[in-house]
Amino acid sequence: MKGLQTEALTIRFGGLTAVDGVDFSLTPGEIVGIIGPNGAGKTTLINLLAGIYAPTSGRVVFDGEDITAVPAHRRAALGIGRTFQLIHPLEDLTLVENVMTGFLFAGRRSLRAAREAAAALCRDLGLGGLNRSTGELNILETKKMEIAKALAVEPSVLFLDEVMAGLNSTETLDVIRMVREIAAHRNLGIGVVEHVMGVIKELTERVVVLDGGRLIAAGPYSEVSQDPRVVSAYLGGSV
Amino acid sequence: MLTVENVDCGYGRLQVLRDLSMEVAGGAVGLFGPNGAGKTTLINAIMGINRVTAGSITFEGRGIHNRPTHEIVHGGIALVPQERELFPGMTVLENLRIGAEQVPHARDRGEETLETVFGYFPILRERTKQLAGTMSGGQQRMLAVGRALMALPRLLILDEPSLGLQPSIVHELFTILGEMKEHVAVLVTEQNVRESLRTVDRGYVLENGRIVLRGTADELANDPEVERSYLGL
Amino acid sequence: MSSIEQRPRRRAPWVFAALAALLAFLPLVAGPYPQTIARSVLTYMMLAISWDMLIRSGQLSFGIAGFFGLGGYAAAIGATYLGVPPVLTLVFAAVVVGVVALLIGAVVLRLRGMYFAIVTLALAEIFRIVMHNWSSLTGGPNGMLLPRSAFDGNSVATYLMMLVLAAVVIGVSEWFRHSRIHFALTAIRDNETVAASAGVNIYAYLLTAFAITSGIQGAVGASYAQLFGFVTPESSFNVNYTLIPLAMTLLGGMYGTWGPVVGAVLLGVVGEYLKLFIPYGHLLVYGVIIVLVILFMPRGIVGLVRGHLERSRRTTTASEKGGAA
Amino acid sequence: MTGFKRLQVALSVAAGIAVVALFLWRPTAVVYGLQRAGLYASIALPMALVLGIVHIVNLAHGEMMMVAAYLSYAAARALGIDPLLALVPTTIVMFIVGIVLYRLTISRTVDGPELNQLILTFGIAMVLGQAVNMIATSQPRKISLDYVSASATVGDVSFGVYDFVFVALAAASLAGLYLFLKKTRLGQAATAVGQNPRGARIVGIDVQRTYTIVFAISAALLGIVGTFFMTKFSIFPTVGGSYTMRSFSLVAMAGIGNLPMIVVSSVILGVSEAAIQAVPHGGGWSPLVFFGLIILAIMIRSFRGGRA
Amino acid sequence: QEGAAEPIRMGGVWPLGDITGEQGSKSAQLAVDELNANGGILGRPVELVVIDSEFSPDKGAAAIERLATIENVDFFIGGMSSGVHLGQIPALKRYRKITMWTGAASHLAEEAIGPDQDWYFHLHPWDYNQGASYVEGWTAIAERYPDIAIDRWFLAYEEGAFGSASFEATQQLFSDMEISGESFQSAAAGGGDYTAVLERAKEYDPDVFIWAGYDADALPIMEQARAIDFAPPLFVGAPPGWPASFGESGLAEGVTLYGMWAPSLNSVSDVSAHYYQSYVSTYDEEPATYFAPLGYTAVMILAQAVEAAGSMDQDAIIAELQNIEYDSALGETISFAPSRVISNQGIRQQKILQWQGGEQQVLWPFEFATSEPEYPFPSWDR
Ligand SMILES: Nc1ncnc2c1ncn2[C@@H]1O[C@H](COP(=O)(O)OP(=O)(O)OP(=O)(O)O)[C@@H](O)[C@H]1O
Ligand SMILES: Nc1ncnc2c1ncn2[C@@H]1O[C@H](COP(=O)(O)OP(=O)(O)OP(=O)(O)O)[C@@H](O)[C@H]1O
Ligand SMILES: [Mg+2]
Ligand SMILES: [Mg+2]
Repeated sequence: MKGLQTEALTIRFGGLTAVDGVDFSLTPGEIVGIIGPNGAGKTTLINLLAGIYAPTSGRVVFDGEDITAVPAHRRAALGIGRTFQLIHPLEDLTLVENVMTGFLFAGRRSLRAAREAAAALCRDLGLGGLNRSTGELNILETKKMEIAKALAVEPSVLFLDEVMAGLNSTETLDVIRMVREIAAHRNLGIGVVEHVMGVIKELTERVVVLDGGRLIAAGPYSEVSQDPRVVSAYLGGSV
Repeated sequence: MLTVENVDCGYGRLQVLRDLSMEVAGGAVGLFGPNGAGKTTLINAIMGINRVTAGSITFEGRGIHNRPTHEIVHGGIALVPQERELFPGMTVLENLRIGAEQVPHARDRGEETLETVFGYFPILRERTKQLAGTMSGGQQRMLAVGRALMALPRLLILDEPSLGLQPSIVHELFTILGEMKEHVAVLVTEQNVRESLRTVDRGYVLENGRIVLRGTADELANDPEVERSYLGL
Repeated sequence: MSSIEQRPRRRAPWVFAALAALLAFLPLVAGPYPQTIARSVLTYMMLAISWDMLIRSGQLSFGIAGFFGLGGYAAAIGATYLGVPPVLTLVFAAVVVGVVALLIGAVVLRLRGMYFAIVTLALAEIFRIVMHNWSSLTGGPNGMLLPRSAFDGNSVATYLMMLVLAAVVIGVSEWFRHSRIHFALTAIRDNETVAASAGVNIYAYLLTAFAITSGIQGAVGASYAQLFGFVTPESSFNVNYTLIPLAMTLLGGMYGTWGPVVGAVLLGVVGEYLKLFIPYGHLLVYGVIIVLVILFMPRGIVGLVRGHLERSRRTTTASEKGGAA
Repeated sequence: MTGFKRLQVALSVAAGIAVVALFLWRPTAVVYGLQRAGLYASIALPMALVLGIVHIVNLAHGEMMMVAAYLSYAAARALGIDPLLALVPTTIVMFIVGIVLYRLTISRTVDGPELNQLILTFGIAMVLGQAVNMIATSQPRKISLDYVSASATVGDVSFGVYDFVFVALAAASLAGLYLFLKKTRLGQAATAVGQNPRGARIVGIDVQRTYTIVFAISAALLGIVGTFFMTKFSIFPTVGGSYTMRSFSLVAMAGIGNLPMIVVSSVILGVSEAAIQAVPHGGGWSPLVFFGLIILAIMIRSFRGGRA
Repeated sequence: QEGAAEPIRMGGVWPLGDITGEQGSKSAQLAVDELNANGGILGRPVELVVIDSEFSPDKGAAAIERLATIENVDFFIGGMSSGVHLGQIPALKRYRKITMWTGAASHLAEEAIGPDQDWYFHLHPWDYNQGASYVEGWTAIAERYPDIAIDRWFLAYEEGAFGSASFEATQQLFSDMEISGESFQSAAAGGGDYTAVLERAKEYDPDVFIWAGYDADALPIMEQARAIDFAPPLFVGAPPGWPASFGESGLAEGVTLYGMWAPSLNSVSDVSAHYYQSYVSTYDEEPATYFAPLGYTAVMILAQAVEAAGSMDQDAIIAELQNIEYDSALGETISFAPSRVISNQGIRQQKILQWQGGEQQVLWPFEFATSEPEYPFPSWDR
């Protein structure tokens, strides 16, 4: 079994069950939307898959192996990449060095090789000025750097947590194109979290909807967006 | 009410705003523009967070540029910052109360305003005892708006309020802003131009630290450039 | 690979290195007193560098004096009971202290920030108390004399010993700076979750850094015991061995080898000369200097210099561009 | 109840049981332990205030207390009054010293790297200590006071009672700080600033003024503590140093920002130290208990505090 | 020849931030000024160069190096604290200049110096000398005053090197008596609570209660003893110095102490009186500890030896020092003789004194006695 599966994945923080018995899967080559209200558990789900949190119960399986107990840094090496909703660039490193880290540690490349790979990757994503400090980047560049960092672990599954948030529509379209290309060229499974439904509609073949930590609906966006539960919990009257 | 005239502003050697002028006369005003255009810089300049190196900012006839932030807040401007900036270890109620408590003219009417805020955001009434830091992103955004309202501002500034909000709440928020602008002047920056144009009366488009376009909501909505850059999706 | 060529060339460190080397060898021709001062400066310098190496991961240690003192005791005990030859006690102490740090680090490296700082401080106290009370082994409060000291206390030889040790420490620090360790530690300092998601094994790197820096502190402690021929709980674990190196690093500039070097030379030499002019009360002036430097050079001396260099570099490249256009 | 709250309650209960057990074995150890806890807590509370709100580890904390003690000593000597009468002027002077120190030095480092404040206050500590040393020499000073050896006799044991002033002082400081932070506008502002200074200024709080006042309050509290300290202990220029580290340890043990827990921690430490000292030849190991318990408390919390 | 007018240079090392070092160095300067006023030594002026040891071994060692190589001094004097001295010994041994040391009591320092170092002169008694002198003193006192019982001892000692050494020495030396002891953390080391120790002592009910700590402990320990109503027949304090204005306290009366010097010696020693008066008139303060007169003594003893040798020849001066009889400000006549390890040990005795009427009076050695013992220690309700 290629890709990532979860079985009844659950995590509780104190009294709050942030992710509640979720069965989710992502296989290379597909782009899946993960949507749901604020606080539904989307980011937490990604953190569980990336190994940042250990689940209270349930399993995570990757390429057929149980990785529930595998720590985050080894999951990165295995090929699970992710971006962060609240972006924290490594601000004491330059743009290219930020991107290098994945090649260095997850990919275990030499310094030189990692730097070359990072430079090439940045070029692919249209990022210039490689030796700038991260404070000098604008939001679009920051978001692209975030994607580059996630790609630097050479993932087979990739999670993008609201990378389009805060971009205007031109920029958003630019990033959508980029994500498509990435998916096509690298045969990745990509999980996309976004609150902008235009993006979800454009980009994804399949959507899962979380609410209160539970998976309440799944299917193509066109179907899911008609689901009354989804409309009342999430979309409201706006779309 | 708020007039920004020929303002220069930046960070160290980087100049972001150049000779910028705009005004908020009342109602709701939108501020649009690509990333890094200087929207937040302008707002922070108004709030006294960024230093203005040239030009002037007046609010209700008084010069407020380079005044300390707390004075500006006391003077009747409240901000909902892009990063929310709540007090994570305080409860929802404490966060709201402190919004009024520190502003002399809002202090005595605190309980009254609280009811108004709860009216706009019923979820906050349900969660009064919850620590602000444990609320979800969208709830925190509502709390930040509520907290700003507690200061009884005559001008409310919101910096990208819809960022990261679920669609239904974005919609709701703009509906509320639409109601609010009847009593309070509103200045809002947004990437979600489509939603905001529903609510604002006038708008400015900012690029590279300069105003490149100004007009009523309708004028902007029909501008081909705006259409292309901001309404494509 | 034009983008790789863009990487700023690092010339400044070599200038510094040459300067430092010059300074380091100067006392050889200048006589025993400068050698003594230089030995002391080198001692603090190595402690400062080792502290800096750990703070590069964001972990603030208040335990320098603890590992320093432990190293001294390891040297004294090794020499007395196991017959370790004087110079080898440095290696012996480095290994013993490194292993102790490894064991302790395995537990306490869960902690961050102030909590880690306090625990390292408390550990230093505990080492002191144990050495103080374990009279049968350590001579208790009186301390112990070393059976014989390195090179029989020959000034030039011991000075060269310190110089070699310092060169090793600077070498290790530079290795930290220019290898993958640099990226690991910096990433950990900036954001651990991001670091882990890039594949950095946080725990392993922290443990490595903690053991190596503690080992260095142990070796320096051993060298100190060798220089003076004794250890006592009060002098070996003196809190000044924590605070002075820390002050030196912050004054010189953090996160690099040359900040601590500059800070140590500056404070060490200033401290020594000040008291010749102001015999009574020079420490007051010393304190004032620390305050003033922090107020007016918040990024330390190296930071200040680097800022200037960078600015001038920028203006020259800008004018070059302007000229080309 | 969160895990952390539960741990606190458990710790408090455990401390209570230990105290009772010790009381049955050696009643005076409990008395002295509590007295010492009062001393520890009353010195640590002002540090906790500054650490929790201004986020500064003030390495000059003990030296500030030392300066206050000398001020009261000098006043008492010069005017021939009881040192406790010097309480009011010393407290006022220390409040002003706090303002001046903050404005002149610390406020200028708030934008720099965090650790600069650490080294700045280290420099200040050095300056204060050396200045007092030059003015007053290193020779210890102490005014002999009758009431300091006030004693009570229960059954056939006599024990000193004066040190209960430290217990009272700790209780009063805690209550005062609690009321200040919860009930006054300034205190609320201080809490807010402590949590998020950027958020605080946009709700109309003058952040620098708040920092200044909090620092000055801490200094003023040290004025009070210092005065009582000098009635009981000899003072000399380095007398404060060990209390800086001790207070810092206590604050870390309690958890930053948790004022009531400081009192609990002080009781745990004070009583266990007294208990160890009550064992013949246990004295030499009592610092081990102090630091061992601190490590233990911090480690336990980190294991309970769990992930993330 | 020009050389005749060239000054004789003495290099002094003290912790100048500490009252002992500050006053020790000032007293040495006093002696130098006095010598120069009388035409110097061998007709040559005398110079004193003082460097701060900062109470730290490496600074102390650096001071020796500087004095030897840059300042080119002829003698080393000064000293306080065994820890610092241990650090200086390797440097001292490198230069082997005549050294007249006023501090460092630890036998470890003596071992570090080692045998056959004829250039090294140590004024301060070693820890075991002090212990032995107490035995001698107490035995003599008990003989002369049969009321005074000294059979049961309790020693409260600070847990650092100073107190522990006292305790061990006392245990060895008074081995035929009943001895108990308990350590405490000195206020100087961040402590200051003596209740546990005092309670233990009270239960033990000793004839002699001795506390070995620092000046900072002096008054608080008495106040706490009073609070628990512990008033042994002999209340002895053994700090190296006493706090300012201790004598003013009502609690001081009848406290016995060890020391080498007190202003009361002025009545039995002319040198002491002379020293005291010039110190007070020059510096407008009292010498607070015996390290002050020791500083003076170190200079004067060297001066006398050089004059006797008639030249600056090191061997000649050493020979003179080894045969010297110097009438010191401390009362005794100092001469040097081998101790356990070194060849030239000066003073071997501490004196037993007592606070009476706000002043330290000498009880023993009887030849310097300025007063009779007050016995037993008065109860606390005075
Ligand atoms: N470390 C944590 N401790 C306690 N509660 C947490 C923690 N992380 C997340 N939560 C809670 O878990 C719930 C899910 O949070 P999560 O961040 O996954 O939501 P989300 O779906 O990503 O929402 P958004 O769209 O606003 O980003 C929220 O109620 C949040 O407050
Ligand atoms: N603290 C800062 N220091 C230096 N430069 C800054 C700082 N904050 C912003 N800038 C720069 O100023 C410019 C304007 O940024 P600003 O945040 O005002 O843009 P914005 O229009 O609000 O964009 P966004 O949509 O990203 O919020 C950008 O180039 C940005 O990189
Ligand atoms: Mg999220
Ligand atoms: Mg912005």
